[in-house]
Amino acid sequence: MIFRLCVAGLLFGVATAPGFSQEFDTFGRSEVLPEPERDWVFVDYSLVDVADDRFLGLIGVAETFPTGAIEYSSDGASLFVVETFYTRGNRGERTDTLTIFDTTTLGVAGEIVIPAKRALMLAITGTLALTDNDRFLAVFNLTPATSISVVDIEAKSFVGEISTPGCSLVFSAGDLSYVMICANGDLLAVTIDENGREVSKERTEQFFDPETDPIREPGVRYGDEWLFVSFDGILHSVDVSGSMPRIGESWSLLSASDREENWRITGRQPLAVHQQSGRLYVLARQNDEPLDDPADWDGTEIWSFDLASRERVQRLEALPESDESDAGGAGLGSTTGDGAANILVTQGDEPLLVSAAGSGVSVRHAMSGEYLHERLQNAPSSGWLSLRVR
Amino acid sequence: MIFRLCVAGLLFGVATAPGFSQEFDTFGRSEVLPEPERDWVFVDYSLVDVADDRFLGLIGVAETFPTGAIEYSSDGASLFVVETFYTRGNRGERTDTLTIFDTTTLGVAGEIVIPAKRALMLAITGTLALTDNDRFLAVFNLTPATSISVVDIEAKSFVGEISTPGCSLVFSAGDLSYVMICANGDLLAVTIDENGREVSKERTEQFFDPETDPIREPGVRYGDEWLFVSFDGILHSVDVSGSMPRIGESWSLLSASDREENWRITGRQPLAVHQQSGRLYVLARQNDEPLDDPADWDGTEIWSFDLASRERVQRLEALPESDESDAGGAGLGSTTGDGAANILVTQGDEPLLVSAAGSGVSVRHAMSGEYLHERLQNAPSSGWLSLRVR
Amino acid sequence: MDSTNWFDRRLETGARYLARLTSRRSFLTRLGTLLLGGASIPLLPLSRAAAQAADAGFKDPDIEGDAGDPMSCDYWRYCSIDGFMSPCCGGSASSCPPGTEMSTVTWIGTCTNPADGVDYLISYNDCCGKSPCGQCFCNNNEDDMPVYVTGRSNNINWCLAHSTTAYHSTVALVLGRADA
Amino acid sequence: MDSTNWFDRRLETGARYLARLTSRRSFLTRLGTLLLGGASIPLLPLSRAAAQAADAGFKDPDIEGDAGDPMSCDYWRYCSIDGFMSPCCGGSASSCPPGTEMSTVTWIGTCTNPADGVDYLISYNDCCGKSPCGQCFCNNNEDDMPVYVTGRSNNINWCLAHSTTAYHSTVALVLGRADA
Repeated sequence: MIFRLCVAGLLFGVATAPGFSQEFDTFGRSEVLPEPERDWVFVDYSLVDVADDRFLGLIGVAETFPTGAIEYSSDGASLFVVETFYTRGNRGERTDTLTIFDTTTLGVAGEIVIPAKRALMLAITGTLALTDNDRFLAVFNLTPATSISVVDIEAKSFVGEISTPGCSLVFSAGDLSYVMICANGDLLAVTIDENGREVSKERTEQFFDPETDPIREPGVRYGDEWLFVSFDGILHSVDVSGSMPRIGESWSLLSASDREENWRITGRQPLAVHQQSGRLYVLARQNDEPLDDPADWDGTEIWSFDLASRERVQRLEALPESDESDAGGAGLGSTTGDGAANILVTQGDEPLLVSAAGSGVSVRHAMSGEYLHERLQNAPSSGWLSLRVR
Repeated sequence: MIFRLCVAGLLFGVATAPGFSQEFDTFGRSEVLPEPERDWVFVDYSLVDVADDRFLGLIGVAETFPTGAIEYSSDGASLFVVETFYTRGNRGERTDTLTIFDTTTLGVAGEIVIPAKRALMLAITGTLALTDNDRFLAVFNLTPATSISVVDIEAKSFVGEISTPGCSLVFSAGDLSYVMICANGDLLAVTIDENGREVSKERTEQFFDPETDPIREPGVRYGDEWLFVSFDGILHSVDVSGSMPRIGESWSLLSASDREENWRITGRQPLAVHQQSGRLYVLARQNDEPLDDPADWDGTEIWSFDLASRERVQRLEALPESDESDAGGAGLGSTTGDGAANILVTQGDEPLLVSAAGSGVSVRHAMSGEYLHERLQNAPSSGWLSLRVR
Repeated sequence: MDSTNWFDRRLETGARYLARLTSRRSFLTRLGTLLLGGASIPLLPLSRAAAQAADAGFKDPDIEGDAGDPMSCDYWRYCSIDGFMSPCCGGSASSCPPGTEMSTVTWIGTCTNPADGVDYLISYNDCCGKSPCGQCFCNNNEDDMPVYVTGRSNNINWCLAHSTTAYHSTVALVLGRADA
Repeated sequence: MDSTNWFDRRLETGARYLARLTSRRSFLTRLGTLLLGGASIPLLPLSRAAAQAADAGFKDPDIEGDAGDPMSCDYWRYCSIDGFMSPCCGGSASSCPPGTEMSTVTWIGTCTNPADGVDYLISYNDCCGKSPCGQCFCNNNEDDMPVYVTGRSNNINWCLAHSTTAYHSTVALVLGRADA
């Protein structure tokens, strides 16, 4: 009490003293994010302006490492993350929520409790999917039975669970459907009605052969298509514009001579697409033997392809020259750390190519490959990359 | 279903096949801890047999870094930790508990909900205190008003809160009292009745002068005394055997020539006592200027004193010679990492001196200073040290 | 700590054991048909029932021994492990540390025992109910499959079927011969 | 993640900025009597009321400027900080990052502004309500006191008076001249 009065007195004393130049600060101010820009990228849960090398804020999730992807409504006004809680930290009663975040503060704006079944796993693509009309969000469940929980974003309520035996991960496929990947290489088309309730589940013909060459989890969207890369470097595509997924022609990202030189497609997040130009960016590295888990091996090069012509149009070193000393350094957990583990391309007329490895996040002009920032100074050193503005 | 049957069939098929030497494993076995030994030491929440270099188990706390000390009943049969939870990870409703752990599994055996006021801070000594008769456990609260919450261990219930204005941290002082450290350098004696309810609060004469030379938080018990070291290397003691704490004579751990050579007492956990021999172990290092926060500076030497004669009887290098290359390496967080941050001595006839730094945990025969293990292989590389058996 | 942070732990740990360079295809040709043959079969991972069947397994009293050091990431049973090795955490290669419970569902791999040159089916059960052990992280990915082949993926918290999904460590149970 | 894990973060962070070697005694002789003079006064840290008084503070339009880089641990205001610097986290030296709330209680230090050589009182308010920012950890301990001198200690989670005690980052507000 006396202490408080003393300090207050001190402050008022200062306030009236003339002749000094230092400005005094006001208490309690917090920043608010302006309108988002195309160059804003999430590195895990940290929002970074990769053009200006500026850390903008952290999503107010309780966990620090993303196990569920961040989903945005297409108008960019809502942000969703799935979270898991226990009444006693890691024991007690479990509650899973779809948490809605305010996009100007990245703070919690609301939550929808969903069945406590969300998949607890490392892969973060396909753990949740918002329909293209922003209305229904599906969460992938693994108990280990597989299913999806559908949430009505408009009504802010859980609609129901759809059992999806043998099929995992979930990707948006238009306004009222999702596709999932089945263990036997089929896709599962899940259709819902205008209230989010199950209408049908139908398997496609085989999308890939899991016995000879399985696809990797981190698919990327290109217009109406989802693109996946196989362990052996084959690009698979599926068009989801129709009522049933239409499987496209697959083709190899690796030429005969690439294969002779033992190039592999690698990285945690090996694919990125610039929608407007139809350019696909991929992470690649050389390794004598096929890799058991390509996700653990950073790409030492970033290749870009013209998706229309299937020609490789660019070939870049994954690490800036100034960082060669970092080669073999600390990677993200079990990654090799000698290249890039994650890549992303911002959209619009002047796309930026963002790549992340243990040693830092690099930013380049996507078209020229020229560096804008060899290493961001104000960003986490690595992490899963996702776009604030699609 | 079919899959399961197939695997089961496969297994039974194997089970009857003759002619191979590999033993098959049974499902579901978990280890149970035997009777504790004197050489068992907690490194943070990990229990390690430091004599045999064996990791024994982890306390089942939800958090991984200790913010509250571990308390044991003197019979070693009960283990207590204070925990803080939120209904939504780091948001929502807060619940603080005194959690009781089973000593054979280190798993949760029970909990007592206490006021959600426990001090959230780095210092871990003085955050909780069990009376010498094992009956009443006090938790230090900081909201920022200071108080203690008293829990009846026998009745497994919260008794009440005792306001302790101006005084912080809590140490056991017999069967029915605690001492606390006040900001002005006094001690506060808190006496409770046989039901754990407040009887009296009384301040002692000044224990130390916070204006000229404050004491550091991590006190150690030596018989009926608590020992604290000041920033300037003065050892302060207080005898808690009587109804009121009796302040002892203070003396300098640093000789005139030590002071000339700019030795300082440092480390996160700078003091340890072997009860039987009355030996005090301290961490020391040289630094030209007095240190703002000695906790951040590892001790480069371990000194031991005979508490009766106040003579320094031993002087050891804190880091094993084999680890000189680690000097200046990664310390525990903001510590310097060029020595030991924490020390502890096991009790009994053949005490071991345990020291922890960023580079690893070392174990020596406390009396000879001879290494038993220059670096434990099966222990966390560093952490707060506490005894399983007092 | 939120239990989902075990991923964090697995990632943040300093120890980095890289995937072996053996071909994943070998496993698939061996067991692929069995696991992936059916078109619309729910591919549940090894269930408790199946795991318990292992309890009935033949125990040869004249075992040649389990070659190698169970606290080393190179130990033969760990060819497809991804986690903290149980023997470093107060357990053994086949038992969980004190106070943790073995996951009833899991992923399985096939490893060659150098002692007899034979391939064995290994069940990598997670030990559940406590925070990550933090000792001896080991990430070998031989035969690891994407998560949509659920019972063949080590990138899943296999404590998912427990009342607490907190991941602590991992054991490697020898179930039987892979060629039987 | 349990909010108390912010300690963990502070400890685990790779960045290590060590305490400056200036004497802590200078501060104590300056402000010690005021803070520690009374025998049995509850030593509450700077309260909201006091902090808000700073809002009424005189603003000189002709400021010489705040010398240095607020994103550097060497920035003059940070002489007694212990945490993630707010400007690296989406805030500024005097404002919290988006979605976080400034702690109403705090610890105060005294730092010398190299621009005018004057000592200023600095309020190190924690920004509360989100997980640790993880950027630009800075641990300068000039004049830091043990936790029993509560209002002078930076080893406390000063979000403790908030509905959520989650620690995110720290600002350094200039309150006034220390010699006034």
